[in-house]
Amino acid sequence: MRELADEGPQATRATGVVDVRVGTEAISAAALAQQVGSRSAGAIATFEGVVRDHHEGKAVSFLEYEAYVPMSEAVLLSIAERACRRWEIEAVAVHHRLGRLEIGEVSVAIAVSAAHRAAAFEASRYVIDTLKKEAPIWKRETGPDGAFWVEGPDLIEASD
Amino acid sequence: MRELADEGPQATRATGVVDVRVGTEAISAAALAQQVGSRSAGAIATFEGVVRDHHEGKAVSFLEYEAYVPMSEAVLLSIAERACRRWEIEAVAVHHRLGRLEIGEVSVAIAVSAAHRAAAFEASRYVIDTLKKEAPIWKRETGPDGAFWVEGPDLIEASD
Amino acid sequence: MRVEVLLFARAREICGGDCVQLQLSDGATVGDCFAELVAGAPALESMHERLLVAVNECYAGWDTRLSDGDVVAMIPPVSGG
Amino acid sequence: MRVEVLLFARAREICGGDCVQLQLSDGATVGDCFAELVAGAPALESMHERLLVAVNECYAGWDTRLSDGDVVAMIPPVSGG
Repeated sequence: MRELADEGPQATRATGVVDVRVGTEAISAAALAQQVGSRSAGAIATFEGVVRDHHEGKAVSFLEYEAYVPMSEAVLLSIAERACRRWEIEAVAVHHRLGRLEIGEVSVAIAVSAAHRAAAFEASRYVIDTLKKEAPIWKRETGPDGAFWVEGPDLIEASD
Repeated sequence: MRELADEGPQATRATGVVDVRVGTEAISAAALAQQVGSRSAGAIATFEGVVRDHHEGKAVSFLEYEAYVPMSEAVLLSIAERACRRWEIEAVAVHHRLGRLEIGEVSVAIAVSAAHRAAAFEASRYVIDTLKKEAPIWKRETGPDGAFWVEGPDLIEASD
Repeated sequence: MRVEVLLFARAREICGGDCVQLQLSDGATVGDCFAELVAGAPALESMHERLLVAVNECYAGWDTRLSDGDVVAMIPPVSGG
Repeated sequence: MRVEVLLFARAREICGGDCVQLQLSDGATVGDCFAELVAGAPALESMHERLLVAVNECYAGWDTRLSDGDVVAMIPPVSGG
């Protein structure tokens, strides 16, 4: 867990990467939105990735996430720092959950605050898009047809 | 208040425009995110507009929002319905708050759920961008320099 | 015919109230309605260029013809969000 | 020299464990390390094309030279989010 600051919603200024975490605890964008708020932030954009009941036309019963934890936290921190350099944002926070997740549970949560909304939207989109490409995190999905590793666009039957 | 459905986060399917409201009660994207969730939604994007302590280089102490309430609810409903037609989204909800708002308080909240994240991001951006152009809602800002009506890009001194 | 005119934000401030009942001739347009308002609140004329109008909660043009019982709204540049 | 190899997701499943200690010759590369792994788990060869590798928590290439005590990770196509 990297908690790089600890400022509440009414703090004078929460800036930069305020929280990056990859772990098994439940997560929510609402909690992160509180962390990125500040007196000078006029816009807060959030994103939640949620376990859904289908993928590539197959029914899904639940997902299991695993990660190379320290590297995935370092990669998320790097992505969040890049977002801070590319856009005029105030603060960014990102959490990814691991372990077995049921339908409707949140697997990834992102919040970005900025003076203006365009930067908040673009940076939060950047963080999730880049996380999906770079973070060493994997999902295994289980449904009526069995268990599958999700490897990028491919589903590969799991044998254990 | 237009509540067009009343399905919780674990409901089988919350679809279309689930809630549009313009009023004085406190609002949050977190509450709307709960409303738009469903078993088939893999992505929830939210946006909050927050009262910030500056605008166009001027310090701001507080804002007062007023609206043509029934028309603004009709306009928001129309915008939300257009978003449903333009993107493959599952559900959308939008609230706008009225009255005096202090720094850090949420003036507008939007949540959009979709199977895939691109649609959720684009539709929520569309809703806030279009709301700002079309909804008959006005803000008056008060700061150390006095009170000003915000008319599009212009600040015009208030006389009352 | 009789119409109700709703005034918002700075237009409300200039007119000193949020609602006016006006008596207009048959066939009057939104523009005629505005002229009648300006007769009672001359300072409103300066907002003409910036105002949009709605009739019965829908955006309308200055040449829209009004009917008895219509609700006309004067809409200054919006600033919600 | 001795390196620690971390295995994730399907690579872990194929190798039957999440961590292997390997003894490599001085000057060995990540590719040599992979060949040594395949010697113990031949089915892993089929993943070669798909795998990325990290050395000490940073993405690296197959020709990266290893040092004693390095931690090498085999990274199947990622699917976080």
